[in-house]
Amino acid sequence: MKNTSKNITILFFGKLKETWKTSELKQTTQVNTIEELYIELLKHCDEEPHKASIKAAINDEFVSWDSSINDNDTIAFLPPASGG
Amino acid sequence: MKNTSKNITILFFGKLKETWKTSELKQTTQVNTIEELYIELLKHCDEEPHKASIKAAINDEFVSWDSSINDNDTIAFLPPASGG
Amino acid sequence: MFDISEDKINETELRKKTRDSACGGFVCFEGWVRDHNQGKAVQKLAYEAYPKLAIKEGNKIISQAMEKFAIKKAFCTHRVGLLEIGDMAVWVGVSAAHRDAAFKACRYILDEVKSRVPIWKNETWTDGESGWVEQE
Amino acid sequence: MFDISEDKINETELRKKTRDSACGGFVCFEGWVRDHNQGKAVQKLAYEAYPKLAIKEGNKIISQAMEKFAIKKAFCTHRVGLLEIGDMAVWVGVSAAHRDAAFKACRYILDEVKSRVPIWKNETWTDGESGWVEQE
Repeated sequence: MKNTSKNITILFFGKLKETWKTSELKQTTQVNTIEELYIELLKHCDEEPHKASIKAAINDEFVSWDSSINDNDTIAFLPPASGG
Repeated sequence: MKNTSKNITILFFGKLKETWKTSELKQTTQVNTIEELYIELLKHCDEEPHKASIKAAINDEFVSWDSSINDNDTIAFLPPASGG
Repeated sequence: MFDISEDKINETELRKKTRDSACGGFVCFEGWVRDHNQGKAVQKLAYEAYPKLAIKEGNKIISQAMEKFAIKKAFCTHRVGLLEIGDMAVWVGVSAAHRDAAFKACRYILDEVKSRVPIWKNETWTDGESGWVEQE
Repeated sequence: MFDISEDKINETELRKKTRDSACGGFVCFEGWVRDHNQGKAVQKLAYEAYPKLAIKEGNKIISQAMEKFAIKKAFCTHRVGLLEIGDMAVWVGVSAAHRDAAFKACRYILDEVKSRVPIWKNETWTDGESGWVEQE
């Protein structure tokens, strides 16, 4: 599968905003899956958040880590919920 | 133990008011215990309410069936609770 | 604290009394007069109590709940007299630091009040008949 | 129905929506901001949500509760933004013909909302420090 360039928006919530020191990133990426994107993002933060506790979403839907990324997607990384 | 005369008030609640067709009786009795009183009262009603389901009280406290009756006591017979 | 009331239950007041800034959780139960019960259409109902003994027994239940569960405050009020459909018959509220104790204590108080407190329900059905209701 | 709210939760309104004259029982949970949490004195806190996903997931939980339990209506609202001590953070209310279903469904909705709905708590302690809170 050919890696094409995609313009995406990445949202961080809760303590992940501190991990990546931002709540929103717009970038162009070559990666194909959420997992690949996450690994790429790890290069830009000092800590390594425990991946098993993080959920990912694409366009306001929870998705699995092997989900494909398309052009113009909004991707979110969510730490464990702590409402209530 | 000598049976002495005692003036008592008897209260009936819930469906027991229908059984004995009254909510309150004042009477003079020779009996010594709640159980004896209950047996005496059964002569004055057509049905025989299931005794195991009835609770007795003397002067606003739950008591056992072998409790003694004293002069001026207020005795109550209570069917199973059905509040809530 | 347990109470019986001939007037409409003031749940706003009860909720205010149960709150506590050290508490994170509050659970309440409200029992309303349903338009049907045990298969019959209910028009109205009346609760009769043995007031002194009801208050004594109700407060014993609240004390037992305070001992059994890590709760801060607990209140229960049961309405007596004539009620209409939709009226509140019983209110139970509990506050606690954590939700688990609050849920368990609220349920405990309600169940014990229903089975132990001398209060009786008399229903009038839409066919005009009425009768004393046995505990379900 | 699940909702998030930037304003104070209007529990009177929610309770009104949850009532139903066919229902005998109503259970509600209110979660308040405590003056302490996990051993620290709390001054205030903020809840952040991922709004669209939170509402979707919250409504999924309500639907699941309606399927699992014999309940009639269920509502849950979670506050977001800055809250003070004693403010209500979450409200869950359920009405049902019988108390057992109402208690179980209320607890279910609360537990699922806490673990699944994308909302996060940020506490400011009385020492001036603040931080994201992990689920207990």
